[in-house]
Amino acid sequence: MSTHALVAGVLAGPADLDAVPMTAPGPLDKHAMAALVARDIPAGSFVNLGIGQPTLVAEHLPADSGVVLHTENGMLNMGPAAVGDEVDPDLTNAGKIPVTELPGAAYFHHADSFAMMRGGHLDVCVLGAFQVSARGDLANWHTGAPDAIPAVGGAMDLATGARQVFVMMTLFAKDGTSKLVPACTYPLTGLACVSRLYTDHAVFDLGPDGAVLRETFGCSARALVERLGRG
Amino acid sequence: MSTHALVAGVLAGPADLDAVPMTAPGPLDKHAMAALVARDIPAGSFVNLGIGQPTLVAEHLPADSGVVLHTENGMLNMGPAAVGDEVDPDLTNAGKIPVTELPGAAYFHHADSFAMMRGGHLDVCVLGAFQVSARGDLANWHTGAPDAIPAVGGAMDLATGARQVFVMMTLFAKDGTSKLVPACTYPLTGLACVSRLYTDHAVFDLGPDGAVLRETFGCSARALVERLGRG
Amino acid sequence: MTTLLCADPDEAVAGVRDGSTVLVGGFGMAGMPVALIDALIRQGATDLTVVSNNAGNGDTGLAALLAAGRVRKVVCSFPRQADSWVFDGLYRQGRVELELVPQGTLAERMRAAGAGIGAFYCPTGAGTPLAEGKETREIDGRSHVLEYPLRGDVALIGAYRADRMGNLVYRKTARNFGPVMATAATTVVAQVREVVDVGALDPEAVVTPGLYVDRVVEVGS
Amino acid sequence: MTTLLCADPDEAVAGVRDGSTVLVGGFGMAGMPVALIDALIRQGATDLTVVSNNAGNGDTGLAALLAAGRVRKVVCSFPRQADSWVFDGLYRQGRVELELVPQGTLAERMRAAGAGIGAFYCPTGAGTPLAEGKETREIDGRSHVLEYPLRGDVALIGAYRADRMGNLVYRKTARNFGPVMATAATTVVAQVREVVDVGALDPEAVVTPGLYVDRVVEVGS
Repeated sequence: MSTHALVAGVLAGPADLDAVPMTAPGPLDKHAMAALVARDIPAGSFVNLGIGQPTLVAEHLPADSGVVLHTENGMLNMGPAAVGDEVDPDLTNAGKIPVTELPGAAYFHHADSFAMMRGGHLDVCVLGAFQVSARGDLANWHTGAPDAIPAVGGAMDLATGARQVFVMMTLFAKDGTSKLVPACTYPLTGLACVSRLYTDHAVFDLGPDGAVLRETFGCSARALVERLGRG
Repeated sequence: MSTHALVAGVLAGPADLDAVPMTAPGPLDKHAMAALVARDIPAGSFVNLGIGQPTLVAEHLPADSGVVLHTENGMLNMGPAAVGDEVDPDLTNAGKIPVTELPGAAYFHHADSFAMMRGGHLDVCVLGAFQVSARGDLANWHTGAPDAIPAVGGAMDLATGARQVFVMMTLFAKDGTSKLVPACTYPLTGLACVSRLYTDHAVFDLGPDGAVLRETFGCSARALVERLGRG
Repeated sequence: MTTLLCADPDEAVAGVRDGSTVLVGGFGMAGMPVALIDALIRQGATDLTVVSNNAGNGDTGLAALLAAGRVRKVVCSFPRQADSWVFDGLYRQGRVELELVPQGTLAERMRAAGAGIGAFYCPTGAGTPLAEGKETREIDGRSHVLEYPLRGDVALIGAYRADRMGNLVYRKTARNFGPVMATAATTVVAQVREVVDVGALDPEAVVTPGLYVDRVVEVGS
Repeated sequence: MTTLLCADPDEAVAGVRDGSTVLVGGFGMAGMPVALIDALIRQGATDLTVVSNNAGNGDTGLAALLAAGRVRKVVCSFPRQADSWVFDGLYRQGRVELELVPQGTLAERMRAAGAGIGAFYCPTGAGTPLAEGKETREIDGRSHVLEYPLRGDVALIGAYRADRMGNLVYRKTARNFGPVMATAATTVVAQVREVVDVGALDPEAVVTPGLYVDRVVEVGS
C-alpha cells in the first residue's frame, strides 16, 4: 500500500502517486491487456474466462503454465477455438463458440458445473464489465435501459463463486466517463467481488478501502487520477 | 373400504370383519410374506429393499416383472447376492452383502443416490420395523433403550422419499404385544409414511383414518382384532 | 416405470397439456431437442411456460415454438443473443413474460426439484435486482437468497445414446442441462441419436439412469 | 491448484493438524481408504472429528484410528454394526462423541459445502428425534428441517484410477461418498489402485475432476 496510490471512491486519497510505475508508453490494446491478465494468473490455476475479450487471455498463457480452463457449460481442460474439421456442434464454450478438448478433460452437467463455481473451486475468473466500483462491486449484465432485454447467464455465479474475480475493460466509456466508479449506477452483478481491474490505462487492486493503483500505461498516475476526477 | 375392516387406532371401528378373507391356513413365514410383497409390486417399478427380511422380496419377483432394484449405496439394476467367484468387495448392497450387477445397471455417488430417493423417484421401498402406527408412522431405527447405540442409515431417507413405503414384520413382539400400534412409542423414523403393512398374521392398508384389514392368515379377522385389542 | 421407446417424436410428445411447464434442454443448439420441439409445435399445446437456458436461436427449435405463439412465459438465464430475434420481438411487444434466473441458480433450482430439497439458501445474486422480493438470510457473514425448486410437467432433452431401459449418455458439452432436467419433470422425454441394446452402455459412465426417463425416441444424427 | 502425486501414503497425509475435521470415504470397506488411514495413525494428528458413513469395521482402517484414541467425535449415519466393537466400546465409555445424521442428509450436507449452498430445507427426519433443536419450515404442506453444510479440513477417499492431473474414476459401489467428499474439504487426498497417464481416462466418464483433488497416491490393489 505504501508505494501505491489509494484512490478512495476512485477519486482521491492519501496518495503516493509518484511511486506508481508507468509500465507502457501508451494505452494498451485488448491483446496487451489480455497478456497482462495472463501474467498474473498463477501456474496451475483453474480459470474461467468470460465471453468476449476475456477469452483472449487464453492465448497469452505460457504453454507450461498448467492453467486449466473451465467453461461453465460443463467442461474442464478446454482447448483453443476449433478450426476447420475440429468444429463439433456438441463442443462449445460459454459463448457458443466451437472449441477443442485437451488431454485430461472432463465433462459434467450444469448443476455440477455451477456447484464447482459457487463452491469456490475456481481460482480465478476474468470478466468484462460495464462498471466496477472502487470497492469491487461489479455491474456487467444489464444496462438498465428501459428497452434493453436483460440477460445474466453465469455472470452472477462467477462473480459470487470464483476465489478471485479479475475484470478487464476499457477504463473510459465512449462518452469519456470513467467505468471505475465510486458506486455502480448500472444494476449490480455482485457486491465487493472484483479484486483486480485491468484496463487500457492502468491496473487497480480493489477492496474495502478503495482502488489502489498498481501501474499505469501511457500516462502518469497523477494525470490519470486527475482525469478520473473529472470523469 | 366397505368390504374391509377399519381398525381405528388399531383396535376398533365400524367393522365388516366377516368380509375380510382369510387367505392362508396358518401364519406366514418370512418367505411367504416376501412373496406377498412381491405380488403387490407393479411390473416395471423401481424398488429399494431394506436390509434384512425385505431383501427376500427379490427372490419372489417374477423374471419378467421388469422391476429394477435400487441400492442406496449407489446402484440401479442390482442383481442377486454374489456367490463364489462373483464376490467383489467393490460391489455390495446397503447391507454390505456382496451382490451382482444386471445388464442396464448404473452406478452413482451417494448425493445422487439419495437425491433419487428423497426426490420421489423410487416407486416402492420395503422396510422392516420395530413399530408401525395405524396411520402409518414408522419406528425402525432405534429402540430408545438407554444403552442402545442409535444407527439410522438410509431409513429416514427411504421413509420420506419413496412414493410408497411397504413394511414387512411380525405382527406381534416376542412378549405378545402388537407392533401395529395406535401411536409409536419407539423413536420415529418418519410420520404417516407407511401405506401398507405385511405381517405374518395379516395385511393392512394404513392411512389417516387408521388401519384397514385386507386379508388374514390362519385366523379370522374377528379373532385377530380381538387379539390386537388385548395386545 | 418402464421407459417407453417411441416410434417417432410425435408419439414422444403426445399428451402435453395446455398450460404445462416444459423444461427444454440445450445450451444454444448443443443438446437442443429440436425434433421434440418441432413435434410439440405439431402437437399443439399452448400457454406454455418454457424453462431453458436461452430463449431460442434463429428460427428453429425453441424460436419456432415461440414464433408459433405457444409460449406464455420464458424462464431462462440468457435470452439476449445475436440470433434471438423471435424472442426479442415478442418480448418488446409484451407478448411473452420473462423470468430471468442466474444460470447456476436455474440449474440448482431444477436439481432441488429432482432431489426433494424444499428450498435452499444461495449466495448468487444477493444484493442484486434479481434477488428483489426474495427472502434473504445472512449465513457465515454472507448474504444468501432463498430459492425454491423449479419443476416441470414435461422435460424435453437431447442425449447421445440410450439403451432400451432408458439409460442415457450425452456427448461433450451437449450434456449441459439434460441430466438435471431429467430429474425435475413429471414426464421426461429424450431424443437420442441412437438406441442401443441393454448392456451396451458402461454402467460406470451412465449419466442419466433410465429411472428418470419416461420416453425415448431415436432421431439419428 | 495442480494435483500432487505422492510417493507414499505418509507423504499424502502430511500436515494434518490436531483438531481437524476429516471426511473419510467408504461404505463399509468398499471405497475405504485404508492405506491413508493407516498413514494418518502414523502421522499422529489427534482430537479429530471424523465424518464417515460408518464408525469402523473390525480392527483396521477407521476402527484402528478410533482404537488409537485420535478421534474426539464421529459424525455418521450408521455406527452400529456387527463388527463395530471398537466404536461401541469407546462410545459406551463416553470416550467418543456421536452426531448421528441420516445417510442422505450426510451426503447432501457435504454436497452443500462443496456447492456453495448456505443451507437447505430437507424433509428427511422431520418430526423425528434427529430434527430436535433444528429450525423447521412448512413448504408445500410438508415439514422440512434446515440443514447446514458439513465441511472437512481434509478428505481421505479411495478411488480406482487417477490420471496425473488428479481426475478420478471409481469402481462399482465403491464410488459411494468419494465424489461428494472430494468437493467438501480444503485438502483432498485420494488413494487409488493405479495412476494412469493424462488422456487415458474417458473425459465423459471422469467422476471427480482433478480440480477437486490435491494429492494422489497409488497403493495398488
